[in-house]
Amino acid sequence: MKNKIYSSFDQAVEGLPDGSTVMFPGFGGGGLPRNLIAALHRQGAKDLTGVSNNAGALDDKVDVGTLVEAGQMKKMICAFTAATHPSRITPFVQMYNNDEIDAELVPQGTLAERMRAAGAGIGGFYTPSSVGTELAEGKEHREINGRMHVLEHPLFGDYAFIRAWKADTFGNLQFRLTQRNFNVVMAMAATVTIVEVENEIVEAGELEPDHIHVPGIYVDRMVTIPPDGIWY
Amino acid sequence: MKNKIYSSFDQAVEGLPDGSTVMFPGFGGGGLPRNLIAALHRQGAKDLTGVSNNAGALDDKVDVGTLVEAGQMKKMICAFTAATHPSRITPFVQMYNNDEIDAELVPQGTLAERMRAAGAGIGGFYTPSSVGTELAEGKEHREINGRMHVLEHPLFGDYAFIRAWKADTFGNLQFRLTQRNFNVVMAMAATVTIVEVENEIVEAGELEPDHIHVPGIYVDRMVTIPPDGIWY
Amino acid sequence: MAEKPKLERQAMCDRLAMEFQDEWIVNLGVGMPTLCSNYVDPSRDIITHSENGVIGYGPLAEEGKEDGHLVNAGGQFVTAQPGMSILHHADSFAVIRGGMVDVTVMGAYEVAGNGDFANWRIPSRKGGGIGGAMDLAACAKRVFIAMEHNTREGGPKLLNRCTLPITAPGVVKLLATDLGLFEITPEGFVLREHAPGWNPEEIQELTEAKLIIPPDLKEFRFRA
Amino acid sequence: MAEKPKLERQAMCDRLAMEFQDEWIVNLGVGMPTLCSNYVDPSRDIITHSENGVIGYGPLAEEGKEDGHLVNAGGQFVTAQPGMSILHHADSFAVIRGGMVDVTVMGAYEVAGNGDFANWRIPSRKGGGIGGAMDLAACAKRVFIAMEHNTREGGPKLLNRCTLPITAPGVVKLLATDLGLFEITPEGFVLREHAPGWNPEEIQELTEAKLIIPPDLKEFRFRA
Repeated sequence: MKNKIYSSFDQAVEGLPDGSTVMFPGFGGGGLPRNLIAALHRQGAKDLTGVSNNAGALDDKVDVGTLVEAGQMKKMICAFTAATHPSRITPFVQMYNNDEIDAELVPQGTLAERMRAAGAGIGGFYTPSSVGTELAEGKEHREINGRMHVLEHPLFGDYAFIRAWKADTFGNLQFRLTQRNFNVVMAMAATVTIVEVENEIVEAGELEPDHIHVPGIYVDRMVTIPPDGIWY
Repeated sequence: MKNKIYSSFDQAVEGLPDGSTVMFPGFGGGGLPRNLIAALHRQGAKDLTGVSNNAGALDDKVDVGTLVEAGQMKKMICAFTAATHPSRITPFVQMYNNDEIDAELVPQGTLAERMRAAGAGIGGFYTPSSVGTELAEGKEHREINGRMHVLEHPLFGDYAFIRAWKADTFGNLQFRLTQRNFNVVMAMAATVTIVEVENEIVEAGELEPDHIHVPGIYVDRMVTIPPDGIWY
Repeated sequence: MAEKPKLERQAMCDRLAMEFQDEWIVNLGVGMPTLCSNYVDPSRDIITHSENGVIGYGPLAEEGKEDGHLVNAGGQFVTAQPGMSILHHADSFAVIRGGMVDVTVMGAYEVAGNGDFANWRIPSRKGGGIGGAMDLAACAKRVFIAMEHNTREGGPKLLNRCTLPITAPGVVKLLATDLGLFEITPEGFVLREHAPGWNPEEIQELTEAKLIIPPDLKEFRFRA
Repeated sequence: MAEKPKLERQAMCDRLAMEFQDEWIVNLGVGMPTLCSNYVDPSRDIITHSENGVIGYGPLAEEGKEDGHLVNAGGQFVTAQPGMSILHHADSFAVIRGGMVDVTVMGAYEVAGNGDFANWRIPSRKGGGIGGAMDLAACAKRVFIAMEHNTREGGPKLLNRCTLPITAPGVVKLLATDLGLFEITPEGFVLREHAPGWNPEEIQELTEAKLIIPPDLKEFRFRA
């Protein structure tokens, strides 16, 4: 079996080229690959396109916002691009207001489904979400069974950074509760999937085949979070 | 909590109207709801449209072929409509050759994805499967990223008959190994989902939230298979 | 008149929650609507759904008892409840787009008499925050809104037509503000219940859209 | 000539299996191709995929040790193997359409020099049996075919153009018949290896399409 276990986060993100599209899961802090993000911050790749629910800086720990603030991101594709509150001006919002970073705003369900489509080899799909709004402007419309839909396209990543609960040596992953969020579709949509794991990686065969959320065929590199890693 | 537990298969299929579209999972015998099919045979609904990987009669036990042979089916939507071997003339093949039953032949992956689309509120999707073949004739084509795709439509069911390994009183379901097959997407695609369960139905809370394959919101009626039920 | 007491946010959310029916799958948006979860009639059998992939979660976690792996769509720590199940994000929005959600309760900047509403973008600010609101608004069976009746500056928020970019067209069915409960019908806003001490004329004065005042207008119902 | 021994089915499948590379995800079609699983070089690290939703299953189950819940796409009982995982049918075809399958091995009625092949429908019979073949043929990285060189009546099956309705256009890369191993190139069929005792002219005689005979033509390789 191919060895997918890397000894450090730095090693796991080595060689990630400038200009890559990187997918970052996480929702409310759970399932957010903070250690890999910190490693990418140290690694210094630039001109990245980030795919994420939001542009980060939601707490005082490392998140996508760290990469934004460091100027490593050229564009964010996410479901939140404005300050959630006028007083809450993140580095992203500041840079976005100054046209120093690009952004594409996508409804959250469409964002998730576009990644699922990329992973599932679907060339495009019709959704009723966003019809009649500013975000549907310029998109191809089609009435299906009396209801208007817009055409949406698959969203591929070069890399997905994943945060899992358990993993085995083959790369099979399990998530715990709402930690799962975007992790599954991002692992499917990206060419290279790198995982930080909250528990020791077990031998193949120790996880129940029925309870695996991401099959190991989607996983390329894994690192167990060490005691001095970033936990939550 | 609404009581979804029915005391018999006959009670569970009571009132299923003539002309309904009924989805039948199962692949290689696993996940095939034989008890519910037997009950529908006794119930006698007619002019049904069946959605299934094949048209049944694959062994000497009750399966979709039983309903076909009894004349309850007006149409089958499936991935196999011919005899797998010239010597293997099932009742379906005979009736189909005599134009006594309709059929729509769908590639297996497209069949599964069409049901997922129905459940997921997707109005249609583009797939490269079947492009350049007889089955793509008359379908809308579109080149996406240099590759030709065909447009496929969601496939809804009025009823799904499901065979599960475990269930709780809320209707959460678990499947064992390849028993899972079409069960999940059929439960999503159908208006009314009826389940036969291989184990005693446990209290809500006894199944791990992370290990549920079909959330109870998709499930309407359940029956535990009794000792004298049809097991495999 | 500015001194006259208006309805508390909790009362507004309680009132919307009273409309929830047995077996309803309910999605509560970030902010005020999550207050609805503080009052759900215990005789009602409500199923919670949060777009980050959890069905059937329980009340907010007590301080010190939070589980870092269990949050709602607002990022608040919630509790597990028997029968809870987890989906990944795409499957969670499959539930939403598939029409399984009976009601979504959201906040808004503006609501119009044609059922349009706006809650994601202020033109003076660049970008916006959509989250799952567009998917929910387009696909839930019912959209309920909880919001203040007027802007901080006293401007109207119940409008003839939205001035801000809308979240979805023609979907709002019921609206609770700090001045009353409003149904949106093909004819426009109907004032169903008025805040105590407020008469329809006073409410109309603070409203751009023409309110329909039905003969059976009632006083606002509070939690029992 | 009809008496001259041809290759056994197992040898044909062994030969195709020799081409499998480390880490390849391999999908073996119903019928002859499943014989490939009888010979996989143990030094090779192959990952099996079956379209009914199982990744990383092991060899066929011994009689009496079958697990009724674990079958491959041919409905045969297979065994669990460490690292195995299960997907539902739509997610299993997501693996296929997503381009994760490195090779699919199928049977066929006809293969053409342009890479087309036909394996699902005979016009004299109504309907057909597609199963997952169209999805696999369109989306796997490579399509290998194992089939007899000629029909029972002695007719050709390696054709200039398929006469039967095709399964996918232009996808076949490698073909093993009972007379040899054929690569399909932009120029057409290249005879790479001939069955022992058969020379290229004899094989050409039983073939409709013009075969390209390369200078490095070899004898068919058997399992070590």
